[in-house]
Amino acid sequence: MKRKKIFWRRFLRVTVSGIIICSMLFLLQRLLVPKYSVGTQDGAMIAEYYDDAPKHNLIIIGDSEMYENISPLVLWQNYGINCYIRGSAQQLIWQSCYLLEDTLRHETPEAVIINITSMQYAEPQKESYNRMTLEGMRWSTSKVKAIFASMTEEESFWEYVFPLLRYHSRWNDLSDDDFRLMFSEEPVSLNGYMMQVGVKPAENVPEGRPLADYTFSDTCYEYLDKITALCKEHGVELILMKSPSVYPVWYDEWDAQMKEYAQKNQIKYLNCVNNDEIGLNFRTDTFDGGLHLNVGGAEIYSNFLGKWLQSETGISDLRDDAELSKEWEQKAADYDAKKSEKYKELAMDSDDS
Amino acid sequence: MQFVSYGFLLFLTVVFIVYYLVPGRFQWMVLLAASYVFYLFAGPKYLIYIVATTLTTWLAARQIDLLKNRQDVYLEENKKSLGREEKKLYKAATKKKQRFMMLGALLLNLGILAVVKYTNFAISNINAVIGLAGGEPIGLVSLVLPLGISFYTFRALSYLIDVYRKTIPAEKNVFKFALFVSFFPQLIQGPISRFNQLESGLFTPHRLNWKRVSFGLQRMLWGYVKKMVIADRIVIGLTTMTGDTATYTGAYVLVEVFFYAIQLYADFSGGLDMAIGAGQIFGVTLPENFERPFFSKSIKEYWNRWHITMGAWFTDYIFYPISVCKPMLNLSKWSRTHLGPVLGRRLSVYLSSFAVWLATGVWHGASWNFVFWGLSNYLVIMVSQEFEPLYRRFHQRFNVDGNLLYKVFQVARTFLLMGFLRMYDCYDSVLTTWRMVAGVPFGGNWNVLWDGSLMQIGLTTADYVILAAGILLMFLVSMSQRSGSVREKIHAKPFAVRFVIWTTLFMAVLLAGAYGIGYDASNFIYNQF
Amino acid sequence: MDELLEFLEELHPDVDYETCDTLIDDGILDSFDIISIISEVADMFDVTISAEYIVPENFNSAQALYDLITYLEDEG
Amino acid sequence: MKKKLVSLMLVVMVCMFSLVACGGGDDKGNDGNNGGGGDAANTPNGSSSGYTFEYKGTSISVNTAIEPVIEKIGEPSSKFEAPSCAGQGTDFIYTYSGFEIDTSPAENITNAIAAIIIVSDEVETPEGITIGNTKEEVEAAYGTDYTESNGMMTYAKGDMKLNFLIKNNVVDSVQYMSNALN
Repeated sequence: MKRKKIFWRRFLRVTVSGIIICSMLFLLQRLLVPKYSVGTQDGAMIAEYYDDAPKHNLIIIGDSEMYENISPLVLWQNYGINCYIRGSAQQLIWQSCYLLEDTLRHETPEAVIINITSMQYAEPQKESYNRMTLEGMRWSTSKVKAIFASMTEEESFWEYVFPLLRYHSRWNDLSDDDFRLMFSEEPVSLNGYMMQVGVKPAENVPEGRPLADYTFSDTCYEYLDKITALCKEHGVELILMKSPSVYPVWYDEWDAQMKEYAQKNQIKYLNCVNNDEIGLNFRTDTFDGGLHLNVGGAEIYSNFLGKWLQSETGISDLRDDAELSKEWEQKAADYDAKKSEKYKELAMDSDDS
Repeated sequence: MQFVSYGFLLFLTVVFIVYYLVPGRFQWMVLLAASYVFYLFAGPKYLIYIVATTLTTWLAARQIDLLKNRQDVYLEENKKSLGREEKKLYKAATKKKQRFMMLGALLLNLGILAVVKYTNFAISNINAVIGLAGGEPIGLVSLVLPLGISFYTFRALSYLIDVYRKTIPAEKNVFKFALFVSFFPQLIQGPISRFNQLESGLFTPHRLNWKRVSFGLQRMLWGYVKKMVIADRIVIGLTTMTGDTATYTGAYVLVEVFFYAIQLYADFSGGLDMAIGAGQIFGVTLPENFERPFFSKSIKEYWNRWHITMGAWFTDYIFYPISVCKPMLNLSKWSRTHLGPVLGRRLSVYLSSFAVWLATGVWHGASWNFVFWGLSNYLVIMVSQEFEPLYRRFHQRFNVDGNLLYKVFQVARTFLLMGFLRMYDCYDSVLTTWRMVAGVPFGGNWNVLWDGSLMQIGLTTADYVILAAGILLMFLVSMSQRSGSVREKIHAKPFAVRFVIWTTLFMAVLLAGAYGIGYDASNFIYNQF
Repeated sequence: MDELLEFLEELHPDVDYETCDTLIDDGILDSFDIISIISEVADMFDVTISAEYIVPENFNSAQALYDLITYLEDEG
Repeated sequence: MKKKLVSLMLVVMVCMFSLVACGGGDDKGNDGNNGGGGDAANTPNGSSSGYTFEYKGTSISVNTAIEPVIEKIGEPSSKFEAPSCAGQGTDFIYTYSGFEIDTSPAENITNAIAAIIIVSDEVETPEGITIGNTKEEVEAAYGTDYTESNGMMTYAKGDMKLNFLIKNNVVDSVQYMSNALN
């Protein structure tokens, strides 16, 4: 009898203290992880994707050359393409590959655009970029594989499983936002598009330095093969794309390799570097001197892209879908509001200076 | 595998589960397998060294034991027929063979240690001489230093010598002996335990005892607090200062003395807490290595309380044998008649202490810094030994014995003196150390202690607050320890209190620990020895 | 035995060697003292206490030490 | 008070004694010095010095801050700014006549020189090599201890590399590259 009592008392103690410790850890973790929506927004979009209904007929995967250069609203309004950009800063090709795998778990779009700028990187670049891409992903085998493919030497898998271990010393620079956004973050993008409104003309663009070897690494090709296979398997039209920019240099040798790859695998390759058909003016349409487009540039480019998609892939026009149309009406309003707000901020900033 | 790693925690959990699942008589095999897995993480190529040491010492000890048995049998059988002299002769012959065995294994293993640890030191010294003569220097060789070689070699040798001295019988099972040499909690940084201390813990079956396991975990947690919250944090400031000897002179060196004392103690004793705690989880009691060393009133006392198992090793296996060997006794006799009773009596002690400190210095590292460090310790101990009567008279005259203030003074004196000696460890050469230490009073920069300069060495206000709290906690724990086990005292408290204490410590490690990206998680300082 | 006690008292005048049996355990005798004792014993009794006999049990009390000396005398 | 003073003096005496004794060991100072050499063996010395470029009498090396260099050699003819994504620092490209300097953010240096690229024969390396020299001339100036792949001759030294891209047997590009920042 007494033994039983002691047992239950112990059991209760262990359970209760276990619950207390676990909930403390959970709360601490929610508090200490960085809130991308108010900080480095470039890390917020990967997670935001899951909040949008999985009815996209176009998925765009890539780095800032995607999420800052393409306006999904233009694609919808002018071409009826319901697209989402799964973009993150410095996204590497294996990350694109696993993001594609992850996306295909949720939906099967008609077409997928992959940015192939990342073909030049055979090694993980930086922990912070890895975090921005990987943390937003929902847990799945794709995420696990993506983590193992991406980790730099200093990183540990456990610190992805328990981000608290990674951000444990952030108590030193907590802000009100960390408390406010503990359980829900604010959306920052419009279908994965991050709007930029500044203007900084491209000037003095340097020529790229000559390289000894222009061949992309085998690792990158392996993942590109995987992407190709995934799309074939799911019956998705794959488009490799190089976004318009004047820097970093997209070497002709690189272009040739991609052309050859596309031809061999019978997929489409769209190189928009120095493409006069688009109608971009790099004195007015870029916010950072030619690396990325501002909203004006993005709208011009999106118009070109929509037209190209319609004629080259015959992607369907979904504007007949009442539900989608209604959603996009709301999104259009948000987009315009954001645009005017951003222009106002810009005007204030330039007044200050 | 470092104690401070996710891998180790996972490893420990797995070993723990397996250990208590298998039948008792297989438990030691689990530990042996685990220890070798642990060692494999450091690299398979290291394995050959520890296996070689294990096999040679085991074989030699076994032979010594067999020789003794044969002698016993022979003497028993021929009890009546042999005369006293004959017996003596037979014994001497056996002893000679045993000595041969012992010395053979001893020199072989010390040789391995010397080659892997000191080859480059020797080459660079030879090169210096060659350089003076204008010759072409010899290239350094890249030998890998096997993990914990200094520690396991010493453990194995203590066993060998103990068997030779008949203090302990030889272990028949080579695998059991292998476990003693490689037992993973003490592999990297000690303690340098003795076979008879571990025997019962390692080889008797253990049933799961929650109190023991939780005490072990608590001890480990405390070790993590010391290592991660205190040592790994303070080291950031320390390396900034010691890395730039041009800027950080004068008063800064005093700060370095203090920082390094804290860092080394927190790092080393923290690591030992983890080792001893991990041992306790498996029911193995490892010997203590520290006994509040910073409370010592003299250097001699300090060395009885700091790195205790190493000090005991040197005393038992170097100091005593040298002091009581025949030539030394003769020398002592001679000196007493020729040099007077005072010096005469001390001569042998001085000589053997010199050997001990030279060895201690060299053991700590292959560099002149450590040689000078060891000899400086020797010097200070001998000087204070000489002054002992003077001190005693002084104490009696002024009646300061038992005076609390005087005790504090003694403790502070020892702390500072040891702190300055330790600086050999922080600079890249002996001369730099002398220059830096001698420059303390002449820096003329005492203001850096309070004008905010200490905020520029990589530590923030938050770091200092954490450090202050951590050091205070360490101090309070030490104070409380003087009247018995702190864990027992906490254990006697109500559950809620215990829960708060241990959870707080856990959270302290988790949140205030200097680990992960952004912190240059320094290896345990004692790994390399 | 008396000779031995005399010497020990010279070493630490404040210790009662008749009763104390924790000379090592309580840290009354340190390694330097032990060496002094051994070299003195070597003179007095013509007995060499080699390193293997330097264990706490043999030095914890004057009696134990004396027993050791007698044992070694017989052996030798 | 007096007690303390006396004991203080005692301590000073002990310290002095040990110092004097150490000083006594100063005769062996040479040993100590050589010992320093022994230490240097543990932490290889002189690792940081790689090849340096020289312009207007100022030597420029990779892995160092750009600002003091500009102070000495003057503003570039043009400067290009390439911010990394997501506010992870900015790369700069400074163009001078004949060469360009690329910078990247490094651990302790905001703008560390990541590369120095010679693009025309207006300037040459301190060893006298520039665009248009032959491979043999490079070998004569830098020795034959280099690796070659795809026409790029690489001389590794310290924590940098000096690359000569050879096209049609003449130097097409000279690149001082930091190992850490590229």
